[in-house]
Amino acid sequence: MIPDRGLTNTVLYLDGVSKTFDGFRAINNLALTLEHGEMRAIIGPNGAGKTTMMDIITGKTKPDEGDVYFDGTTDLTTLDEASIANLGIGRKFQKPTVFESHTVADNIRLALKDERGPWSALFGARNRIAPERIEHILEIVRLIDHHERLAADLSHGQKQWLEIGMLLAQDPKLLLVDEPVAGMTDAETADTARLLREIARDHSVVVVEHDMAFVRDLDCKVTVLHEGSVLAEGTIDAVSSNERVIEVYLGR
Amino acid sequence: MSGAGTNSMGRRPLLLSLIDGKGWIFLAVVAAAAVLVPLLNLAVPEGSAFHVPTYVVALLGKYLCYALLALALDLVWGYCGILSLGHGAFFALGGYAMGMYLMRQIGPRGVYANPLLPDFMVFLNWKELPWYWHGFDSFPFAALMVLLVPGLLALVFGWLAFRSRVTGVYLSIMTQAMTFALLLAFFRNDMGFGGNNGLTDFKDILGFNVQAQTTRCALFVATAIALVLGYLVARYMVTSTYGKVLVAIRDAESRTRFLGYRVETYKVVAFVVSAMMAGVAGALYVPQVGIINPSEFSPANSIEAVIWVAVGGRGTLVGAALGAVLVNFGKTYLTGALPEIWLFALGLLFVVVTLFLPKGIVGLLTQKRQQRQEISPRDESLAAEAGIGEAGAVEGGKA
Amino acid sequence: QETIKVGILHSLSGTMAISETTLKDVMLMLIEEQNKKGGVLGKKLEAVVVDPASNWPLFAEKARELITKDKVSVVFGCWTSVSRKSVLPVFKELNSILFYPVQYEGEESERNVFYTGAAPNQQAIPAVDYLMKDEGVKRWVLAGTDYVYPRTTNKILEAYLKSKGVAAEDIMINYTPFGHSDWQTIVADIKKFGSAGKKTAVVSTINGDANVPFYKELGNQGIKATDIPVVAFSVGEEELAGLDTKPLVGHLAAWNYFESIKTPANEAFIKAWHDFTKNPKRVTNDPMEAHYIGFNMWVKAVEKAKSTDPDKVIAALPGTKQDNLTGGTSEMLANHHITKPVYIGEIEADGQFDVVWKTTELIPGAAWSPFLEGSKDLKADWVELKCGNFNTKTNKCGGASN
Amino acid sequence: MLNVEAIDLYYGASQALRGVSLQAQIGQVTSVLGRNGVGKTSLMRAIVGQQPIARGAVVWNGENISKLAPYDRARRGIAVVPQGREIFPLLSVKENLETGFAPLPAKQRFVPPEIFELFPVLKDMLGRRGGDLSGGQQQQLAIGRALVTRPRLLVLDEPTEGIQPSIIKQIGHAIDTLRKGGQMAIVLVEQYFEFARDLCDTYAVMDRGQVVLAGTRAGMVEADVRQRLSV
Amino acid sequence: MVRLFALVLLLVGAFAGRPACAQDLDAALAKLAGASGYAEIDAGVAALAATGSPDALPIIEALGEGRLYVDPQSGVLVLKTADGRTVDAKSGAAVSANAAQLAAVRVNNRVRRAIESSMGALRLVAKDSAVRAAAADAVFKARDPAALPAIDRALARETDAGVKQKLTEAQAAARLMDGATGDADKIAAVAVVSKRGDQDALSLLGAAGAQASPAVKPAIESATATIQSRLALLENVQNVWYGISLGSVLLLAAIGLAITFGVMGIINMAHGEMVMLGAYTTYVVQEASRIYAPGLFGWTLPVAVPLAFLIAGLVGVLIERTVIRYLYGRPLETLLATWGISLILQQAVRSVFGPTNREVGAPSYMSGSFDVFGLSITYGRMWIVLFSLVVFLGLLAVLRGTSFGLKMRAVTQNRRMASSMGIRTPWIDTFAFGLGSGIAGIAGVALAQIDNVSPNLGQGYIIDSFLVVVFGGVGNLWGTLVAALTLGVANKLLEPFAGAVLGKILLLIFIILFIQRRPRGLFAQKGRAVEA
Ligand SMILES: Nc1ncnc2c1ncn2[C@@H]1O[C@H](COP(=O)(O)OP(=O)(O)OP(=O)(O)O)[C@@H](O)[C@H]1O
Ligand SMILES: Nc1ncnc2c1ncn2[C@@H]1O[C@H](COP(=O)(O)OP(=O)(O)OP(=O)(O)O)[C@@H](O)[C@H]1O
Ligand SMILES: [Mg+2]
Ligand SMILES: [Mg+2]
Repeated sequence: MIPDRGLTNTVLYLDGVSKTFDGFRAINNLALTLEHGEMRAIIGPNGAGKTTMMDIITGKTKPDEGDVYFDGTTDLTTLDEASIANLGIGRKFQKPTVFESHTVADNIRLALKDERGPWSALFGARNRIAPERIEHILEIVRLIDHHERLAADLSHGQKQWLEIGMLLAQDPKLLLVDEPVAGMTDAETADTARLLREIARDHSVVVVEHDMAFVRDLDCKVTVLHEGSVLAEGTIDAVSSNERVIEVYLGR
Repeated sequence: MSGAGTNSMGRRPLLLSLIDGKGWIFLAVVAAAAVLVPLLNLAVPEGSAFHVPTYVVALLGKYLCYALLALALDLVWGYCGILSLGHGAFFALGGYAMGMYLMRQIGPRGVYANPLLPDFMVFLNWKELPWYWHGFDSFPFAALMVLLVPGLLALVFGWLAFRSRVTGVYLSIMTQAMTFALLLAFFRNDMGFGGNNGLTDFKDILGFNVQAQTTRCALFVATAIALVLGYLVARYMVTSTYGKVLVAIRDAESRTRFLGYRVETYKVVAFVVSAMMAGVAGALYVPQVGIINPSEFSPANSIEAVIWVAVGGRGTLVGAALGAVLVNFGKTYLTGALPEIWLFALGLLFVVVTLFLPKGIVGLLTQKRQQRQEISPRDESLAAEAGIGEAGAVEGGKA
Repeated sequence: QETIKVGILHSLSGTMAISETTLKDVMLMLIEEQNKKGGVLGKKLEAVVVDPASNWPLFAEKARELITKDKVSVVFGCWTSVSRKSVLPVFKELNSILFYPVQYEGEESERNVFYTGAAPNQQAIPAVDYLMKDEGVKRWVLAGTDYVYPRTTNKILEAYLKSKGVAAEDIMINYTPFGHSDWQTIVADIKKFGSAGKKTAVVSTINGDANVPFYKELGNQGIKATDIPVVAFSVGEEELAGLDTKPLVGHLAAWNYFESIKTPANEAFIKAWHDFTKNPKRVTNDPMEAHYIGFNMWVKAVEKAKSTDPDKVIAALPGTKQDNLTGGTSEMLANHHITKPVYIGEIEADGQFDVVWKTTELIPGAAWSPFLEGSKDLKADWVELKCGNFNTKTNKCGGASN
Repeated sequence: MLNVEAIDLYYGASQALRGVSLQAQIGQVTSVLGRNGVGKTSLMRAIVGQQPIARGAVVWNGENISKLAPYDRARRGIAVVPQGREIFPLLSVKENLETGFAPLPAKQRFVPPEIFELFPVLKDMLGRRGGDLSGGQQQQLAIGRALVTRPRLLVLDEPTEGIQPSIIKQIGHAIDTLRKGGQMAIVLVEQYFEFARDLCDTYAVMDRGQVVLAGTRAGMVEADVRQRLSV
Repeated sequence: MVRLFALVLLLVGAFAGRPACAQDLDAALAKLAGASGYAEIDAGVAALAATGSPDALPIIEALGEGRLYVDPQSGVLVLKTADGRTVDAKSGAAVSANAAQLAAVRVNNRVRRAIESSMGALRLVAKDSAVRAAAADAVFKARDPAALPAIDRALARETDAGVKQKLTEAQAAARLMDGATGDADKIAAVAVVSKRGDQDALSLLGAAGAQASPAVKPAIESATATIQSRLALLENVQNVWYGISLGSVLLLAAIGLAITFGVMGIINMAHGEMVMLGAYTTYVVQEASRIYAPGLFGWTLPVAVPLAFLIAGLVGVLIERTVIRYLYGRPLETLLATWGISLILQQAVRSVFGPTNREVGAPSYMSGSFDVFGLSITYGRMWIVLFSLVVFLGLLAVLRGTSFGLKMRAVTQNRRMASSMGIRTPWIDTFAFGLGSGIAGIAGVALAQIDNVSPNLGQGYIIDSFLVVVFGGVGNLWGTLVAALTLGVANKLLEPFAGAVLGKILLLIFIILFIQRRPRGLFAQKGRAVEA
């Protein structure tokens, strides 16, 4: 089914999406739309399907049914990971995954927005990337002192930062950020919120977090997922006073 | 604090950024050999202490061919994590292409004096030259085939396998199956490649007698040049961003995809280039050893090539070449000096190298920079790459 | 003291070690014995052993090493045809001498090589003759490993059988890969082929390791020699040592030598062998005898030439005679093959062969087979014609330029 | 009680811990705080034996266990919830829990029902492969798995990472209960300051591989600590 | 031969009638003793059999077994009894003869055939019904019309239903070849033979068809067609069985590797050598039995199995303790080290046992074959199939039913964490590697029955083993089973069309293509857990 005209203005459009793993419904008739330039926080109990939803958007998992459209027209379910990434969808994983035998700087270098083909990598512009761009990003994620270290030698939290840096370097239209502040101190969390708000000015962002203070800092619309579908949607205050949300997620 | 990325590429002249310290040493050694060996063979009289006997020239030529094969293997294994247990197949195919050219050069000088058919065909009552033998009388054509045939096989095989995301041990064993299938196929006399006996009794190459001292020296020099070129190509590839992507693929293949890289094309390019290098190595090998036969396809040969790389130091290029030369020298020496027990010595060597030189010989030389702990995360990622990550479960959760 | 060096080029590891190691040992024994007799030309002989490890290019490399580095006067070595083919150019280039002790497919005669094993006419054809006449065999299975020796032998045999009036449907040809180990289907096929009402026999050119599982399967499927006899050209005492021969009694082999043949020379040889190896159970076999003959011929030729110079020795070798171990005198022919008696033996329960038939005279080895299209006009003669492949039609020495 | 005495720890040539000392009493919670990369995890690894130490000693109940392998420490009652979960991906949830039986005598080889009360989701997913769980579920599994071994020293490295708020609260209660049981010493690494503060009896703040601030909860000056934690 | 057979049968008749004539026996013995050449020996056997003397049978038997000698001085036949005494062939009285001087009476296939058939006929009336059945079978195959009277007589006396059936078939065979039998009888005979329906029946009908009258011909033709279609069907079933038995060999070879490689992740190139050690253990056990206890030969395999497990397992433990344990977390390096170890083991075995094949024999229960519904199944193969299944199930039980299996998997998935859970990782590693090696050793015992026992034994299986494990899906034991059987059956179904060589090539190509569809083997693990 092709989404109607009114939706061409959405950057992300999910409707009726379901995904079953060995009989377990991880995503259940999920609908979600994201406007251009919007930031959205997604919360929900462990196992609600937040990460799975990102998997579906980025092509890692194919949904059993449902529509997933990018930019209103591009059907993401037919594309593979690389094509989706090249459309301008970037992702930070819940468990930090970086290139362990590359230096921190090279991790950023590989993520920088540019041609992705082997020819350009061999002969083209990719070999002439200005170091300033890398430095700039490392500055932001506070890894500038570590740029020569191998990513493998970073601590857990440092890897989180590096992954955020890689996402920035990619400069995608749509950022999917899975638990960016896990393992960060409160001060860093606040910084990260600021950073994301800044990015959200000219990008679309989806953030998944369990840290309510952080979500509050983000100051955006919040969607609560539960058992694979949307339980509630609205401002942080609205959802956090929702009885069901308190029951399944926030606790009393 | 000099800031990030000052050593990035493109700021320095190409060649300088291309070759590191051990690379220079390597190039110097190969170049010196390319000049000195023929000189000492041809110009110094036989009695002299400095004379290099012709058989040593042939031997060194063979080692260099192996070194090129090892280099090719290191490109895909060391940098892209493709543990090919079938690289011998590309080597052998290159060898056969050259062998076919050499066969055709024999012309009517075969034992049956048949101007068109090689001896083994006459011998098995073949009446005409099979179609795939046509064209091999021309050197340019044969040379093209030396690159094309292994390249094409690598392209088809790689495209299939990488597109389907066959990785780790699955890929390794499939490459082994490939070379094994080729081994069986080339053994078949009906295939028209001389069966088990293969191609042999060569006379001329480009009009020169293959056995002449000067030809041998020329072949040696050609091999040295090919090795240097192979090194430069490989080195260029791995130091460019392309090489960094390869390493990224090796470490975390799916993460690379999420960055928008088409992993399969990257892999196919590396695989094809590597196969072509192996093909060239095989092509140079054949006139120097004088025979090409299906046993070159045997899985054990390919495994041995992997071992050269491991002994020398995986992911270092120079190490691969060094490993190939050293192991083969060891083999030559031991099979002569300790013919009855050399396998003990060689086997022990492999065990000792793994235990005490985890990063190979080159690793030993550059070790002080990166002493590593018992289990560092990078080792685990190697495990994942070998497909061992998933190797753990005898029964899946739902079994 | 100056010595004469003798190169020994047999695989001591890898797949061929099974067969070749014994040949290395017998050469060491022969050299030791010769030295006891005072050596050759007043000099002691010195063996130089290398291991080409069943690796064909390594054979060439080691041959080169033996000749140029170790400066051996002669090399005794090789087993498989491909190893011989691999070293051939080296011997030609460096002008040295190779003694090749194993039965092979023929179709070759080189100036630098002396073939002391059987040519097809010294093994295959007599064996088929025997089966046809004595056992009344009418239907034939030609089973072999897929390589040149079986291919050629079977081509020759096929032509020969057809010339004897055997119909095409009475010949079944089957090839298997090296080291083939699962013989169920093929043995069943043979059984089926053999139950057509006509007396059937199998002519086996199955090589090396594949024989053991083949015979084990024969035994298991209950194919007895009285039903379908198998005559083999590559199964000798050494191979039988690895088998329980009781179910195989009566199957045949054709060779030019059997350990069981009782002659004083053979008994002395066997005794010397047991003493040398300090193992009274070590068996002797045909290629060992070939080395025995070859070695003694070389000694005689060197003494005749009064030099180890290859050219002189090569010239002196044709015509050299040497008593073989089974009674009879073999002679080196102008085509560098030798004359040999042919024996057919039946396998006995103790792993030996019982000779059931033998040629009345020694058969001269033929380099070129009259049954093959390409070679029937060729002739090898290194004495008169100085050519290994002289074409009697065109009166030219083919491929002489090298 | 656990006594970490002036330990140094290296990764290859780079030093991650410099003379770090720490105490943890039975029946108390000791919180370790610090920014990213200051050495908290390294300290935990030193305690449980996953990383060898170069100098100093780890003493547990009077015994110097510095040289013992991790499994021997586990047999002395030390359990760990590592950072990054480290569950066995291809073992089912049930099997993951059962790995904790190894150091136990035969009659204790069962999963204590309290674990399922704390993390009901584990009970529903016993047959699912650990690696298929969501991040937060894995974290719950990791905690449950450590509890199966009936530890007397529980080392928790950022146990709340990725867990939903309601369960974090429950984990807080659970830690409190365990402490009150008086059988167990608990070392807690946590970035979530309030959580750590509310639970701990004593605390230590680390910076650049050293302990820069330590004391009891009563004597804690929150502003000082917060300052150490910000950049 | 036919002539001889007739003679023998005449004599079978004679048994009932008149007493044997002692002079005939003497003459026959003299003939045999004086024979030169196989033709004369052949004739001697015939004469001996023709005497019909009860003394003839042991003499013929002795000849068949090579125990009959001529004393060259006296020209008297002597035979060696089973317990090694030398006795006069005729009287059975002990004689003192110089063993070295005795000349054996020689036999070749021709004589052997004569012996067989004469004994076959003599045994048609033997006491033991199994012997009679075998004799009847031999007579069926000989299809000699001259035997008809003897068959008829034997039939009349026969009480055993099975033997009777066989005799009826033998009678039918003889009748079909008999010119004197009427068409109606022949058609009835065709029916009997057609019922038998096997390869022998087909060849009999083929031979009979050539000389049949027009009246009988259609019956023969239709019977031939029936049998042929039945056999064609049977052939497919037979091929599947061959495939299963090949599959079981592959399974045995691979199953140890499924642990060391599949579970532990060690690219164990020395796996084949563990199989080889098992095979050599069998050899040593059998050799010991040959020397010390020939009577216990049948027990050598049951003894060899645990012993092979122990020896290969111990060697495995040794290897693990000295080499492999330093390589965990570096799986690729295990390839290098184990390759080295495999070279060392090969050479070690070559040094100790020599480079040539060693003899491993088949105890009686491992040799021969039996028929089920026309399917010919050899005992050896059947036991190997069963054995491989037992080993498989046993291993499955160990891995699933004991905590050891769980620990082993935990250790390979995350060594550091497993250790922190209190699992003694070094022990688990050592035992797991020992177990895998031990099982490889067990496989060696079975493989010694069908293959060479030589230093190269292991090399022949290593490639196939890896292929099986990978094709089935690394780490999945059921996958290994299914893969082994699939590959075995596919191979055997391809072989009749493509031949052994091409068949194998096609199979390899098939595997390569198949893996494209299932990049992680037949029983692939899927989902997040795998990528984690
Ligand atoms: N491959 C799979 N096989 C079986 N179950 C799966 C698989 N992948 C995900 N699941 C299940 O689907 C559900 C959704 O998982 P998902 O990772 O999307 O949750 P989440 O919302 O991201 O949770 P968290 O907040 O803990 O990260 C979980 O219950 C998980 O166990
Ligand atoms: N395996 C390793 N190899 C080399 N260096 C490492 C390794 N692990 C950690 N380091 C380094 O040691 C230092 C301390 O790391 P550690 O993991 O202990 O930090 P942490 O306090 O736990 O940080 P986080 O809050 O991010 O988890 C860091 O600088 C890190 O880069
Ligand atoms: Mg998640
Ligand atoms: Mg940490």
